[in-house]
Amino acid sequence: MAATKTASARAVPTEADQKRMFELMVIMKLTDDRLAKGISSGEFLAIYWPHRGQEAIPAALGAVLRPSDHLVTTYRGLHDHIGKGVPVSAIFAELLGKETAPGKGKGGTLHLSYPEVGSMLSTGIVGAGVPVGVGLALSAKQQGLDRVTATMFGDGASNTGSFHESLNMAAVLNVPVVFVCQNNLYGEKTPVEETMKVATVAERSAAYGMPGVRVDGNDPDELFGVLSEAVDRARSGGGPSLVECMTFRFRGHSFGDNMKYIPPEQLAAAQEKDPVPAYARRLVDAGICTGDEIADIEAAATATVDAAVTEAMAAPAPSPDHLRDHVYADDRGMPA
Amino acid sequence: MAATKTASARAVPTEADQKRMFELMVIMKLTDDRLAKGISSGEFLAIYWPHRGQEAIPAALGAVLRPSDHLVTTYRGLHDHIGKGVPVSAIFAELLGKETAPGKGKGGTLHLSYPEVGSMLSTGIVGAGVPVGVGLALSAKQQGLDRVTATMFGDGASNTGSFHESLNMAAVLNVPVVFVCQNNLYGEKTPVEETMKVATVAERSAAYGMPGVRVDGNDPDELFGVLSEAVDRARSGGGPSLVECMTFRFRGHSFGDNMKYIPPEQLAAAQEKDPVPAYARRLVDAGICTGDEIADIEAAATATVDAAVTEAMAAPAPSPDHLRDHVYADDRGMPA
Amino acid sequence: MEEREMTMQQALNLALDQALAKDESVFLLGEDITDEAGGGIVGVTAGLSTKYGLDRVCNTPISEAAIVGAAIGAALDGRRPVAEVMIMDFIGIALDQIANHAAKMRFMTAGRTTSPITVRAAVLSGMGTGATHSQSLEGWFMGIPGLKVVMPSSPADAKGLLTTAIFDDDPVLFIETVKLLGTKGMVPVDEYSIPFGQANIVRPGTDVTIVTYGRGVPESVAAAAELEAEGISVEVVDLRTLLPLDTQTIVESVGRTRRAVVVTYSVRFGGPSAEIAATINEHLFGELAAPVARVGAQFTPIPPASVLEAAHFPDPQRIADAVRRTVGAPSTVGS
Amino acid sequence: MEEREMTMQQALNLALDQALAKDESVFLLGEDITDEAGGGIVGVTAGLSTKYGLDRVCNTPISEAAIVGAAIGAALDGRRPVAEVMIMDFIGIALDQIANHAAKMRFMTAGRTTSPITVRAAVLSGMGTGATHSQSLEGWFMGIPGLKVVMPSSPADAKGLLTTAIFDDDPVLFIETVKLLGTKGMVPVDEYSIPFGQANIVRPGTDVTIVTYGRGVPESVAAAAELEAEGISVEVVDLRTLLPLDTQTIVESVGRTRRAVVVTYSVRFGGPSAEIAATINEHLFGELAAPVARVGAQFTPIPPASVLEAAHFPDPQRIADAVRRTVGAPSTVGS
Ligand SMILES: Cc1ncc(C[n+]2csc(CCOP(=O)(O)OP(=O)(O)O)c2C)c(N)n1
Ligand SMILES: Cc1ncc(C[n+]2csc(CCOP(=O)(O)OP(=O)(O)O)c2C)c(N)n1
Ligand SMILES: [Mg+2]
Ligand SMILES: [Mg+2]
Repeated sequence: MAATKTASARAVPTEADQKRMFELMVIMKLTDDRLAKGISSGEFLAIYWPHRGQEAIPAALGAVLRPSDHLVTTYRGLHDHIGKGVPVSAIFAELLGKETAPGKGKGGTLHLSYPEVGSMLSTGIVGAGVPVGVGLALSAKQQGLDRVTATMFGDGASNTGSFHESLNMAAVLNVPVVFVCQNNLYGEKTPVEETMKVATVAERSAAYGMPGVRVDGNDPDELFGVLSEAVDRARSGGGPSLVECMTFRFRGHSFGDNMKYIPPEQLAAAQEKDPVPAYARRLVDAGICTGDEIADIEAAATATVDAAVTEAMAAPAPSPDHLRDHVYADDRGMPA
Repeated sequence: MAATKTASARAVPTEADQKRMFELMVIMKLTDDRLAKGISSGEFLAIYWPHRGQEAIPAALGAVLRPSDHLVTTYRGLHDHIGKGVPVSAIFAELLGKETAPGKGKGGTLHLSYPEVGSMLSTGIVGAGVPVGVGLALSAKQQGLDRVTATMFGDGASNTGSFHESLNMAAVLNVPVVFVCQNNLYGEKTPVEETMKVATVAERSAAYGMPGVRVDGNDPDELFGVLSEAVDRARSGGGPSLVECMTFRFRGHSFGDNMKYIPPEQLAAAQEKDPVPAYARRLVDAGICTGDEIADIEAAATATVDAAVTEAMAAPAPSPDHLRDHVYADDRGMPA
Repeated sequence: MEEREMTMQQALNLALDQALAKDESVFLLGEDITDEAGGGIVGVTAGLSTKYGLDRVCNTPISEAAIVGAAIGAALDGRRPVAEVMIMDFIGIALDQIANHAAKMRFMTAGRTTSPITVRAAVLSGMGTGATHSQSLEGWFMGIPGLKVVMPSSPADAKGLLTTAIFDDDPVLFIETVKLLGTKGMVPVDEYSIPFGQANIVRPGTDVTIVTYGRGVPESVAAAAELEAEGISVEVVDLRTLLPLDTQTIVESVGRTRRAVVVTYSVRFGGPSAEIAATINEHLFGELAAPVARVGAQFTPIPPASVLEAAHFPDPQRIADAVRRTVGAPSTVGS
Repeated sequence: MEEREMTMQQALNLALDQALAKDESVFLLGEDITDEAGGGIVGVTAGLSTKYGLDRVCNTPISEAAIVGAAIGAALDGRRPVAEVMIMDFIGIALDQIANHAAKMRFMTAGRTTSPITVRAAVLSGMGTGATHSQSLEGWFMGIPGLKVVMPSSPADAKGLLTTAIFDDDPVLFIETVKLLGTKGMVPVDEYSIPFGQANIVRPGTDVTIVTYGRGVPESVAAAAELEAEGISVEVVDLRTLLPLDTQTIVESVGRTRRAVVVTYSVRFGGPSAEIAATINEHLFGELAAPVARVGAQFTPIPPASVLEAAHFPDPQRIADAVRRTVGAPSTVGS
């Protein structure tokens, strides 16, 4: 089965890659923590779908992708955006609906895009981003660019017709895309076993004649190797592949989720494997970072997040006068 | 790979089954021949999607299914309806748009249904019948009936999102349905190799944790065994399965198709394997039918088709006064 | 009939409960609708899977096309499926099944097969959820022959109309407005149904008629109260169903007031208010004292930022302004 | 500009050819559109894959949602994809991508990303293909902010409008009427474009204005010719685009004739004629000599039997009758 295959010689992250991945993971974690704190306290009026627990995946992807590569993600994609290089300040501004946000208050958590760094789409429609990623990759292929598109989605999305049509089309058109499934074992409040009879999402790639592999989504180094292989395959004309990353949502589906449907022992076990502290320990044990360096990284990340919050909170709300902007390239003659 | 698995001990058709299958195949073939002749000569004003060459599949299914079982098929499903027991007279009336047709001139070739014998749906939307078959099977399961639903579709339909959502849902709900793919190597004028990178449709069943098998769609006896196994599995609570039957369209996509896109040698090779004469030869060689019996069956089928044509041609066209009937159970208060 | 005060959410839940209890051919199909999964994102199906079992309340994968397609298949076999499309913005994924199968089945088979499904869909307007999670798309369905479209505004209507929808022999799109789910009202406890195509005059008046439905009803009633103080008597007609459309009640009311304002939370241009206004003009040509006014959402996608969203959707002020303009308009037929 | 007589099918083919030649970011994506596959079911893309290669004319699996979704992705990257939905009845499968992604992209990202795709879809009305292969569904799209909707009636318009669609910076739904593909007309040979939102007065008249588009244009012109003999002078306005809607030309024309008949091949109830009629009434309240009449398809699915299909759709007779009623109607504002 494709999912159990292991690659010949996989890329290994350099120490610089590892530090970078850790830095990204910390910023992702603190961003989620800060949102949770701010919303609970009433400081923030915002909605979001927490990524806490899933940091290792986009951190590794962020280290593997080039700035020129493209990313497509979902409502649960703030960590993915950070991995691709979207400024944290842009994220807070977007979630708080400020005039300074990339979407100027018209996008929101579900729809953050930041093409300046290749974050091309977030969608709130499950599965609907997958064909868009195929089109981005098709464009690169048509232009002879060596650009790769990575498309993030969840386990539940792999049951949508959109997923099927897209993976099949990507395989047939042989476009440079990597389908990255963040399998967090739930779709909203329904466990994955209830929505698919196969053991892995990865093996679904076989239906398209495409390689598929499942990987531990808590291990940045392992992820780096597996994602590098898929990205290199795409970049070198080898076509699409599917990478399933096993992970967990520590804060449930959307913020405020009581998580009653999650067995406490399952949550506890997942938190045991919290990728952020685990990776800190690894870096220290491997002598790649000292405890002080870890603390510095965390301090720097805290400063980044605090600055982003301060900036976003200070920013003005959008003006209703601009409601009709950006509906069309030219609004003349369009209905009111 | 599921598709290459062969069953332990497969059901073998009785001589009665074999004769029945042959009779059905002949009626199917003559129905298509008569439509082709009538339309070419201008005698019939009708459109249809020829099934000529694909007779063995629904003939075997017809012998395997019970009258109480359900069938869902497509625009290319006249042979499927005949296999399920739809009167040939109803088919000609439907295609000629007569008042006596099951659809009274409101259905047409694309939409023939005949629930009296369990032919529940024909659809003109590729892939859209597949979830409907799942729902029919779900209904049987909810009612504790031992009824099976067989859903027919083509190779091209297996690329639709609807196919994916439906097979996955059928597997998860474990409903008594058999997905029967009539792989005739083309979707309209596009060869199957251009629309999927996998060698078989059957292996796609693995993505749903469902058995899948490919079978020679020209061999009624082989089909009988394979379809019996799938139908029995469904009936006994074993859940859904996918059966891919290899076949060919002798008359192209829709009647009038110039078939320029089909390599002559490919067509010739397929016609070499024409299932109807081949099965006649087998029945004679095996001593199951004499040449005279074969001739009698053909004569009887010709009589049936001729009678159906005569009846349909004599039938009145629908009256425009009935246009608004059957839009709602009760038309009162509805828009004009 | 005994009545009890309850929210629209409780009324919908009770209607489903009573339908499931009454007829074993009724079942629910959708995403996250079981109690294990929280009983629906806003609790409308809470308690039902526990009470009736997972065969009657089926949790599904994220597969809207297959959810509605499977509901249609079960309906072909005589079942009365209630399929849920969690949020109306996702209904495009199932539109082919609704428009090409459910709505046309009876016609295409001259009545041999029918598809009496109910598709429930929730509208999240006014909650900051943005362009793909806030739309009122009922306009797409109003023009589909064979379908019926329902959008209740009160707990009692919600219960009576959902009951009618489930047992109606034609496919019904039943739209639930999340903003109204917490609204309380007196609701008959026992099973009852409200016929489709019977608009409800929720507030009588003499100067002008507001024709609306769903969220437009409470907002228009609020506007009417405000206008009352100014001496403008506003009649508010709650359509309850868009298809069928109760032309008779609309024309009777506007015939009396000679002034009409149509209020929807769907877009104004190309939305449901167009058909309603066109119908009024066809029936009352030359008898109106002012042009039919239409108040609807601006012709923009829906922004999540609260100030922008407030500017996008109608509100009592905008409704009241439209009424004032209509009442102030010069009459072209003496009086 | 040099003109040549050609069919609408040839004009569409030429527009695609010239767009592909002019701009390498233009490409076609759809089912059976390559020459190997017959160059499209009605030949509109014939010759193009041979001329421009399979990278510019991509044959796809049967996957409408992915076809439009992939077009959107390529457009996000600055390409100008022309996606084909073979027959408009299948467009529901791609509606989520069109409505929730293509139309909203620019807005949701405040212009950072845009989706300048063209979606071509063919309408088969009047060809005996039945309920799921004959629908004019443009009404669904008229109410989608961010989208543009085009439906040409002549070879020259088809070429000019398709060119505009492909190079327009917003997503465009371009609807081709198969019944009109064989219509011949003089067409400028070189590249040219016709701006959206500019209706065309295809036939001047003084007594009544027929507002229509697509197949409604030739049928209305036929009715007008018949009425001419009776001394009724009919102006026929071809809208060309439904979104944007050329309200100015409509109001100017109906303002002159004081009588309007709106003709569509889409359903009359809940279809595009509702918005057009409502708009006319809003702008010309009190100035019309007769109620705005609407002629559309009956509110039934579309039957394949020729007698029934003929009864379902409008035709010159039914259009002429509506005009006669309108002209004969008593005027409520003296004259
Ligand atoms: C088409 C569609 N159906 C349903 C929903 C409601 N919904 C939002 S998230 C979600 C679960 C998605 O699960 P998964 O793909 O595993 O992603 P995760 O949320 O776990 O990251 C659902 C059902 C939606 N947004 N879009
Ligand atoms: C959703 C949809 N897309 C496209 C079409 C046009 N179309 C009709 S048949 C067909 C090919 C179907 O191929 P396959 O599934 O292999 O069935 P076959 O015709 O070969 O029996 C296509 C593309 C359609 N009817 N429905
Ligand atoms: Mg998940
Ligand atoms: Mg085929």
